[in-house]
Amino acid sequence: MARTSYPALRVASIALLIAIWAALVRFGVYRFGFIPSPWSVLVAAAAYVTDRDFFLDAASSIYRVLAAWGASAVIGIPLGLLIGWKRWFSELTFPIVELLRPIPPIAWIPAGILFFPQIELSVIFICFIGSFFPIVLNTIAGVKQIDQTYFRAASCLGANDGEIFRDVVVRGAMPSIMIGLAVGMGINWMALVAAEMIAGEHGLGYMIWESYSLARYPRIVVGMIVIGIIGAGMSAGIRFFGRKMVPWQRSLIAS
Amino acid sequence: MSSAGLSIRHVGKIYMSRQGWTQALDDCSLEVPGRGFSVVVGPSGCGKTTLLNIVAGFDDLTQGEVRLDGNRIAAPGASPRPGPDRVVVFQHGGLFPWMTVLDNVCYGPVIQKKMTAAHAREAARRMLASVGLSGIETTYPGDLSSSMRRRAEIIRALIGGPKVLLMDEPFRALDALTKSVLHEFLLRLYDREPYTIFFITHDLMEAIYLGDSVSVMTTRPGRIKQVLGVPLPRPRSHKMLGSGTFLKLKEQVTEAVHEEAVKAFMAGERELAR
Amino acid sequence: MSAGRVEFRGVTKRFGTKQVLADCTFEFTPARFTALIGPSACGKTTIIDLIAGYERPSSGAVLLDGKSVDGPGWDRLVVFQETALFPWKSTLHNVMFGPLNRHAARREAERQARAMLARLGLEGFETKYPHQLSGGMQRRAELARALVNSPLVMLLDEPFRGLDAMTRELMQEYLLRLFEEEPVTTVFITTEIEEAIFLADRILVVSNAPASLKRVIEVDLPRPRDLKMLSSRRFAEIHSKILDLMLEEVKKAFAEGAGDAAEVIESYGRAARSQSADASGEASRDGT
Amino acid sequence: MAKVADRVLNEAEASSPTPGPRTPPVPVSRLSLGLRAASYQLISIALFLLVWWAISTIPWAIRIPSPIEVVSAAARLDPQTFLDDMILSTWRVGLGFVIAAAVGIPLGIAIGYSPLVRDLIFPSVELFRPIPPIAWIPLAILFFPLVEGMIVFLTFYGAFFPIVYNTVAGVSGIRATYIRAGKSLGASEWTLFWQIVLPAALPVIFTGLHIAISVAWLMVVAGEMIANRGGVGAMTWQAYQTTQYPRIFVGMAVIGILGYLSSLVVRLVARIIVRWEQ
Repeated sequence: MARTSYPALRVASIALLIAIWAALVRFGVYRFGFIPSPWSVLVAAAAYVTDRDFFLDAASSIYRVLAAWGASAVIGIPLGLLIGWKRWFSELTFPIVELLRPIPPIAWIPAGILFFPQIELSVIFICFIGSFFPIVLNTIAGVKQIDQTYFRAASCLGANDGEIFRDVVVRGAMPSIMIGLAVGMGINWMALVAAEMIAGEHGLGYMIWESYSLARYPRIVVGMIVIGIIGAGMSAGIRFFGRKMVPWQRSLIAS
Repeated sequence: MSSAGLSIRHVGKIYMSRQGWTQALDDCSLEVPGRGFSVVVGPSGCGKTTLLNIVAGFDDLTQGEVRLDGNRIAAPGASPRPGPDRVVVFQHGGLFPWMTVLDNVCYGPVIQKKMTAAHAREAARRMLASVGLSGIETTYPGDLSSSMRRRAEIIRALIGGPKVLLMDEPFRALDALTKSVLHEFLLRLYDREPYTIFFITHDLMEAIYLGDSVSVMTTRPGRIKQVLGVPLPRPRSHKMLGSGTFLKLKEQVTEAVHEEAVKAFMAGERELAR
Repeated sequence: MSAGRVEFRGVTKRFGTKQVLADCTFEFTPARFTALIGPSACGKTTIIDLIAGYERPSSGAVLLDGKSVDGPGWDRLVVFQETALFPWKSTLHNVMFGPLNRHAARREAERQARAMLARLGLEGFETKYPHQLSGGMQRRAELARALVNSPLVMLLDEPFRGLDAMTRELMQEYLLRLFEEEPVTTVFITTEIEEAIFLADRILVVSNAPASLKRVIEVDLPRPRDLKMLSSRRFAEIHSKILDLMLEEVKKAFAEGAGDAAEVIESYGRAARSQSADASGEASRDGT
Repeated sequence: MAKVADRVLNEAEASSPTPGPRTPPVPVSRLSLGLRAASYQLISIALFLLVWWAISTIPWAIRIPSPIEVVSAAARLDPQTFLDDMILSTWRVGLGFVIAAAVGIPLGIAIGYSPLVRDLIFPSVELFRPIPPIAWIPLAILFFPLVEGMIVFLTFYGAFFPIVYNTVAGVSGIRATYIRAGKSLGASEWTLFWQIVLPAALPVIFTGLHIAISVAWLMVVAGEMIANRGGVGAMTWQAYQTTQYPRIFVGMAVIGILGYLSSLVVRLVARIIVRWEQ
């Protein structure tokens, strides 16, 4: 397939998108009249990012996401490694993982609020559920796909179980763990926005919902864009970190 | 009885699965004398690799026994463990992709606590240099050519001084030129210091060119059909590939193996047709 | 029987600034089996791509029966390195694909396809998908998919690579039999010297990148051939001649600074040198 | 089967030089292997229920109703409204998912196939990617006059991106040799597309559909909780609001089961259509 590319088109593409948005709103096609225009969003953005609330919201959202992500990594990675490595452990615990996995993190919102009387903890819990499963499942897959040759090579060079775990299981699963962490972060943001909308106080998701309630519509779009930018930044950070962690496999975490 | 070398006696192996039984090996006997180079050839799926896995301790046997330098290392019920006295060079390469070449080579000595990390590094560097592999110590295996990877893996296997080197079709899937480079490499190492080598392949030329003896295995259940001595002198050189002795031997081995190969091939097709 | 003559007239091929083929002039004679042999990644595959019409020469001309090749066509069919059977079609439908594209009647296409599969020993496998076949069967099915179109030229790009030595040997016998029954112009790429001699009438030894013709070697072993010939004196002579030529190539690559070639030189060089001196030298170095 | 084994063992007896104890292979039947796996699963689930129950009895742990309360709450539900909720949610997911597939697959194919379309459309699509679909809820409420439209839009939007991305990956990742082989064998552009490009991309497209259906369920739950107008998401949320806590868990279980079943359907369809893969 030809790998021709049209760089000018890419710029045009984004310009066109904004132009269509502006036109739809300007001429009020169908119900686009209710949607804020690009210009009003720009004005609202200028006001919001210089506001103290912006830093408060952003900081509390980032804090919640990082806490949940960290917790699910700390619990999920060892759990996944053990499930992938030891058959008896897998047979004992994996059915539970399978049982809970189909429940989307959003469905945990009422339960989360019930479990933890503090809003803060329940939001973090809901985010935790979001990233926990991708991390566990990718870690398991990572261990399972390690070629048996490496286990054999280690054992015939004299490694015991602990050393095999350290030098083969953990390191062999690392590329897949990194993917799990990246995917988990994405779902984390999704769960966060839902949890903050429904249950939160402060935070960017809450801000979006509050702007809706207070009919400050352009702010909704500002909030969406801010979430997008922070989320993309964090994903880039994880990819960077991932490349550092798996220097032997350069292209793996490219996307 | 307590002579040096690897001794495989009447080894049998039955696999069990949900479908039932498969007999992979049946009464397999083979002697690899100390510092000898023995090659086993046979069609794919004949159980060569099973035999090697039993010797290495990756698999257990259901009959017979395996002795190394007179000590029994595998017998039915006595579940063997892989150990640094029998190091394997793997079919698809067994260097850890997540470790640099130097860390790979040091891995055995460090893990066995034979040397300190610093010592091991020094020894590994020296060993790599002695075979013309200096300059790649901090490289990851994925960034090396396939020939360099194989050589580094052989060095990793040899650095701890194993009692026997087990080579499981190590040059499979390499192109002809790379293969002949590696043949010279292995022969030169062997000429310098003969190790006990148990080598498995399905490449007949390779078998004759490298080995002191070539054992032909039957198709499943695997059994040793014939053992042929290779009277070519050492050091070997690729000029010998055209010698009368070589050609004569090649004809003999080809004949013995071809029959088995056709049998295995037909069996394989029949199995697929079901 | 003169159809299927492929000519290269001063063909040069560049990808960007990298020259892959340099001034190639040779021809593939009708109904003859020609093997191309050379170091890996030396540009052999480009020669196939040019004949098949996937690439166009940067200068010079590739001619089929006097007409310039423009674009792929069923008169020049390729059997690829890794199998290119369509995994989503059954064996039969893979083989029928070509005839159907030429608007053959479905019945007729099926009849031809079944006959061709039978000829290659694949009766009973018509409804199987490629992944249900063994490696050797996949290669045969792919041969069938090409041969059913009765192409003027068969292009085989290391078709048996990755098969184990014994299956490979059997595949070579299959190919020989097919060729000897119905000779068509065949271009066969390989890195295995033995394979080239066993199969071909002529061997073109290709020099390292940029590829050009280094030497043509006529293989005068009689046909029909059999495995016994692999151990004949004549075979060994041709073998060592080609090996020497190829080593020369690798040496040249070394002079140009290619990394992997250094290894070849080194090991061959040392093998030739006195072993004892080498060994003692190493021993003293190890001792320190 | 047994006969072969006997023979083998007899021969082993006769020829083995080993003086040590020999353990003849213990036959493992299919049944006992199956039982073993099943028993582990049962133990696993029992363990889970036990821990759940234990937590529910500890006063200072998190507040959670016991499994028994949840089961009895499920039994006390009005079957008609319960069924209506399930059907409504499934309908919303299904509709959004089908629209997403109908739009996303052709778009993905166009982006993957033509560099022109790719450069014209893909940058804009990329721009939307980092914004979590849930953040669209307020705008969706503004835009759609009816709750129904808003929820279906959300499921559509959630399912859309995985479908587009995987279709693009599937189409642009086709091995070049398939295209080359097709061209050599005389395929027209039309044949090339329908008989080579599309089937080659199908497995990856189905991966996208599989991801999409679970995102669609996530979106429907979020939409229903906020809109509070019917569906299992709303039912779960109302259970919380009316402090009927055990019902929350009934709702979660139902969402889980429906989500699981619908992804099973996608997988089944995939197995029927992509029947050439193992």
